[in-house]
Amino acid sequence: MTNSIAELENADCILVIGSNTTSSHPLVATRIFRAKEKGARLVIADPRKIQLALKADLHVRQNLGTDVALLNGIMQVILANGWHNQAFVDERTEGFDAFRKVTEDYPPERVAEITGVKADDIRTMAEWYAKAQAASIVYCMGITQHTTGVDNVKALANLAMLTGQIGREATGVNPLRGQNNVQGACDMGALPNVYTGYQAVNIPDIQNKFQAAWNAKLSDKIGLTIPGILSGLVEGSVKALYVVGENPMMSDPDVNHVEKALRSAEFLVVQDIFLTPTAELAHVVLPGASFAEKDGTFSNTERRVQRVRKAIEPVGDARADWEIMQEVSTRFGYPMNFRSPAEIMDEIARLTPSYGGITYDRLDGEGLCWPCPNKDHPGTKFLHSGRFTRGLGLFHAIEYKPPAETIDEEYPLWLTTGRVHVHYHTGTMTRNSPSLHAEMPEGYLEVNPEDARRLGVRRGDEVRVVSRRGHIVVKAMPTDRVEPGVLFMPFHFVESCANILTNPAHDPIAKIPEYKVCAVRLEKAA
Amino acid sequence: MDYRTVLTTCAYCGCGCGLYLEVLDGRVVNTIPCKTTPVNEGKLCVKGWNIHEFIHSPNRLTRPLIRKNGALTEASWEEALDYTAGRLWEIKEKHGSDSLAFLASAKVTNEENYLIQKFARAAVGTNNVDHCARL
Amino acid sequence: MNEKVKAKVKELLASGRIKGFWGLRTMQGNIGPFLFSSPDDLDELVVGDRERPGDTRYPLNKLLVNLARCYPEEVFGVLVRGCDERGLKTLYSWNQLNPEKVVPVGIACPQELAEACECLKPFPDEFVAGEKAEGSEFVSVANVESLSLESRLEHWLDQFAKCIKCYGCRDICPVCFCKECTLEKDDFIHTGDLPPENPIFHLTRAVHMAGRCIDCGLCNEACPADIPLRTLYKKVADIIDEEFHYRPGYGDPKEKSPLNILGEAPKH
Amino acid sequence: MTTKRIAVMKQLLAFTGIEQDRLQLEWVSAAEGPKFAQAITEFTNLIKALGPSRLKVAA
Repeated sequence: MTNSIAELENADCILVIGSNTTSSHPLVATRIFRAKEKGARLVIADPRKIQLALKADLHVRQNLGTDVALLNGIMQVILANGWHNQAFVDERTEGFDAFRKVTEDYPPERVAEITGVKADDIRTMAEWYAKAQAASIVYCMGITQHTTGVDNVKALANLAMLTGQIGREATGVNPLRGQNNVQGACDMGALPNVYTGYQAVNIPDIQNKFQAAWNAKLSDKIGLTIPGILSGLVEGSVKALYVVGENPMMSDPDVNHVEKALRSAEFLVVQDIFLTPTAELAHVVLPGASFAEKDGTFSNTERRVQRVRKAIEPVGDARADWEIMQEVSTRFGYPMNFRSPAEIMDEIARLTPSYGGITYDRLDGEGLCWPCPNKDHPGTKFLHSGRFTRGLGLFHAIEYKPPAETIDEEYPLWLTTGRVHVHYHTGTMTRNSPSLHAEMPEGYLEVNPEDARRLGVRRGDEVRVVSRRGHIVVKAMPTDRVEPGVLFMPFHFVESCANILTNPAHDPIAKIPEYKVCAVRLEKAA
Repeated sequence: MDYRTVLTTCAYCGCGCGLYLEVLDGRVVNTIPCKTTPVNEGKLCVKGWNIHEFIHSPNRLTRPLIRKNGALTEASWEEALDYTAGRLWEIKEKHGSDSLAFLASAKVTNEENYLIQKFARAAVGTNNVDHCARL
Repeated sequence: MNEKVKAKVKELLASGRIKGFWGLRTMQGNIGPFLFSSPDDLDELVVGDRERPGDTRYPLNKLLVNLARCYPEEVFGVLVRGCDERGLKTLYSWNQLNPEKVVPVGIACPQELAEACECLKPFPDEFVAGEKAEGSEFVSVANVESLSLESRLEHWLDQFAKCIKCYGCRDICPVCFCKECTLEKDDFIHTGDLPPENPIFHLTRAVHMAGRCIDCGLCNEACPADIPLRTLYKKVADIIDEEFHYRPGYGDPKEKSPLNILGEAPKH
Repeated sequence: MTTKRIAVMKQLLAFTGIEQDRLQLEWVSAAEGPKFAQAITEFTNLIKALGPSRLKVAA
């Protein structure tokens, strides 16, 4: 997030796009409710009638995968009416002319045809957002999990820059990170192209710094992302895979392909707290410790580094993951001898400018939001005040592109996927939690009552959902939360695994798969 | 009787809510939202309120497993660690550093992610490190 | 205020009268519940006034009940405000706690907090610190009653629509001790829906608060959607008082809730 | 006990904006067919007079 969670309640216009906030980030929804209570205008752009839509001043239901068109349409209206912030554009940004040229091709009437959103609603969204004192954009995987994920995010950045709704309190472009420490994993360099703090592996000065610190020869060749690793396994160029606390057998698109890849591995190590479907395929399974059994830190979606504290000893013979990693490394011939996670954080701080001032003794109380470059720095509540990371903010001229897979005669329905309030990701933790399991013991498929009637399907009937990748059987739930022609299902349930159906086509830059759109057909199960 | 309250950070979504785990005689028995942590100010969602429940699940992995004759079989840490390090070393020697790949995790701590990528980069010599940021 | 409580607790612990004391403690820069078992730990004991009086209260009674179930022979001390004492008395009357095993250490809330809480009795019968403040009327209830029937429905439906079904109102509640909970029963309230069936979920909980709610307001503070639950339950308490002349926690703990015993018929 | 609960419930309904007449309690034995019929008829007439619930309209 460019801004902090608490600031949201002071916004006077909030645009929530592609985030089912009350289910996936409930404590962010708290701030949105408060903003609304204080009189903010709440605009929801989501194909589904999510809970927040009940409180919205305006809810638009764009067709799946048409976000760029919708956002371009909003910006066209803003430009046509002169509601943009010319001073901000002049002082803080570049690339405006090319962006403007492309955006002019998206008048509301044309956008209405692409997106299914009424032209008047597009005008209203434009006016409310642009004219607000402090407008905030909140988005999540509904924006990013598309073949145009990067384009979608850039379009949101364009909108914020065009109106100067960034770099101030209660404004900004605020992605909600899905997992407790996905921000931290990125910050820590668990990415193929960067070390900690987004320091590129192929910049010689940085490579040298890490070589000296780690006393090792480092590669400057950018590594493989998950899709690259999986195809490398199938092709045979990748022989061994070490997986820590992930479950690609459920979380990745086209699970049948993932299974083939993992079965191709000459050596598969899985370190986890449960025997996940991924672990079942491993050659070695190492029992890690849960968050309650070790010390450490997590970095939340607002870049806040907070302490995790050991409450109990690891269950059975399980061990803390940092201890396991050290043992493996030492036996591999590269000794690691940290005595505690606090010592590891000290090394991180030495090598990572944005974490430079972070030590465990400073993390009591509220934690610290990075960037926190030195021991006296109080941390950073919102980014881009006065200056963007790259200097001037860069406008991108972005054309709308349809999703990779569209409906046809054989697969006439759209399917989108997401989370529910009581479950989390692949269900490894929540489905082992009796209270949560009881609240929702099995998966379901949301189908519009009109479509359900046509198929003769009633609540609780089993239906078969078929895509080009495979098929699953799941119980139907007729509801107007989805529009006719659109289906939704949560992806937490292994027995009705949504990712058997989803399309692995991914964004060319971010490599993020298009979980949010694929084409399917629906049949009544025997 | 050994009772403690331990302040920690929720391990579900990216909000990062502060909560107290109630520990009684070595077991985590309950969760209480922390009133003074900045994100949640004494509130939690249904997942947070029940986060203690999976910790002592009977389905937890409690011993290392090694595949022997096709089946995952319990093994000692010594055996499992030596075997893991040994096989990774063999594959690196035979096929080169880039024949190994690592999936770090959005579920484990910063310090653990740091060690995973450090191991991949410094010990193995590959940048084939990723995690499910996109999922 | 802290010092007087510390002195009292120190005496109780030193004398061996109690096994431990349920209070609040500053730990790692935050304030949380803590079971004090040694007089040496008391330096960081606080009563829960961080920035404003009473802004960091926790359901200490509830923690006490859970621990007492595992260690029924032990005697524990507990920090109580007026509401907490009502909680203890209610728990005694429902046989959830044995009064002989509990030593309350009372504090009186200041006027500011009494008014913010609209608390009828912002002090326990006995207290070691603070001064008796005036009780305060239920203004929030009167505000809702001043609305037309139509506006009331609109108001509550609008509030309940924000519910994210965290069950926090129940989980934090010192007098919610049932082993099975109607709120979780699919036959009554369809599970898995968000928001939960409106207004059934919240009306069901309100009915179950009748004769039990001691008006501590912790539910309100725990609600991620800022639903004014306390106002709803205050009204329920008023109804019970009017019909049966009973307010949970105000009288003798031997007196049972009218919804716990057959007793006399309601007035209306 | 039911009498008590109904008394509480009626007032709670009023507080939350629902006409309390929509909730009625009658004691009818299995042997009192005509009384049952009469009670139901009266209740139905009462509900009809109140019109559709705004709860239904809101949903």
